[in-house]
Amino acid sequence: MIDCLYFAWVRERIGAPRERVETSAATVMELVEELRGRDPRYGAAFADLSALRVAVDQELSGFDAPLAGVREVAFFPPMTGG
Amino acid sequence: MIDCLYFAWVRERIGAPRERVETSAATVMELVEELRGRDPRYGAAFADLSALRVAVDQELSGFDAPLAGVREVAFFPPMTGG
Amino acid sequence: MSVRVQSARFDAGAELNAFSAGLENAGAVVSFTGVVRDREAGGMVAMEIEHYPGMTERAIAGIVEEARRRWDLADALVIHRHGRLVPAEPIMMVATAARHRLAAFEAAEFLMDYLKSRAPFWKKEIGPRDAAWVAAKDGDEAALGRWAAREQ
Amino acid sequence: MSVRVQSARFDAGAELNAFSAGLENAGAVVSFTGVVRDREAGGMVAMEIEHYPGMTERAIAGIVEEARRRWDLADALVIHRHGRLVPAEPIMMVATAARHRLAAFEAAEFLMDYLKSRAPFWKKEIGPRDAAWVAAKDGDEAALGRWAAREQ
Repeated sequence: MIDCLYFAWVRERIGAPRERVETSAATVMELVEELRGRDPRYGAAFADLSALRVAVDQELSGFDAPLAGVREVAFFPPMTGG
Repeated sequence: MIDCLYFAWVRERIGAPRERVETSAATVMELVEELRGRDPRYGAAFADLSALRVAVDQELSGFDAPLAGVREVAFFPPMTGG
Repeated sequence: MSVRVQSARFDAGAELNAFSAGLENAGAVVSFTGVVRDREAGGMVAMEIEHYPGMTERAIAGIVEEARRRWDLADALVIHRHGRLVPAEPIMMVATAARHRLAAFEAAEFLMDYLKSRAPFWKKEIGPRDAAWVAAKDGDEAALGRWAAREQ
Repeated sequence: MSVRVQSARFDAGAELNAFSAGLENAGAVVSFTGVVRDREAGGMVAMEIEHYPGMTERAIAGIVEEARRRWDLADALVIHRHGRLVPAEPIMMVATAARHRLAAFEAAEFLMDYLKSRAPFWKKEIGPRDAAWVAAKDGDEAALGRWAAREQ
């Protein structure tokens, strides 16, 4: 089980700020593919991966990051703080 | 007649913050030479010209600046504001 | 070092004074304040700032830590708000203190550049009839390059 | 734009707030505050700042004018004190406001670099038994070079 978190327009497209996902995906990319297969909302949110950033257990990571032992994966657009 | 102003250690060496000087010097350098000839205090103040800055009518200038029409010449060490 | 992530409005002047009062022998204090401004198109009603609780604090702490590693800082402060803000309100603030002004300036710019692109905040501009997420600027990511180049 | 040369102490936080309150649509505000700090050798009792009335205001106005020419500033503020100051008191302050943070930061650094070497102030450090004029640093003059290089 992995907690998936969504922020900004990713959250709006998916329609929820977070959810627990039952998955055996080995990497973030596999998790993305799995979610895309579940519902068109994910397809809309993950349509352009170059416009997305991912954090694994609250650290910025790449889509190739392994998920073994991971509790939390977050998807969001490039940050606009400051 | 030119008003000569002195600041910081130049003022301390000369012993006055300002004085009116009767001179026919054509340039700042000529004025410096004239003052040097008047009293050893000027010799002490103007010993190392590379350690001095000069302002002519309140604008930073070089020692070769002409004095025609000038009202005020100031001598001081490099500035240390800020 | 102090990091605060809050929805409450803050008083930038009071924060600057409190920050400066605690310093020993730091002659140079630099502050940056980001203020909600109108959109290019005008007519902004509010700005909503979303963030990622937990990661936000962790990311900012990491950025501050990196700044302390690079510059000899007497102190540093980061305050960043989230939630609903109206135009002219302060969004965030950074303050740095050092013995020399160059370190204080550089560290403040470094903190800003990294907060902009590496701290998980997202801004949404709310107009009278529309709302849009602020897009990250290419320049913001590029700004990080000037610090990376220094590391060599 | 506001330039003040004064012997009276000022409140940097209150100045920052007053400066920010007057802004329209400038999202970025940068401030620098210079604070009296102890000498390397320690034991400083006071700092005396001498200046050149008339030229001081003229020189600062020229520096601010040049900053406005180079950057798109919404506003700028310079306050510089003279007379006798004690450790921990503010010596001077610069604030800049712009639409974008890079302009605000660069203009503030430019103002500081030029105030340091081109505004007629001289600092004297007063110890319990001695006093000495602060020497200009080679680096201060060199700092101006980075702005000259940009002009081409």
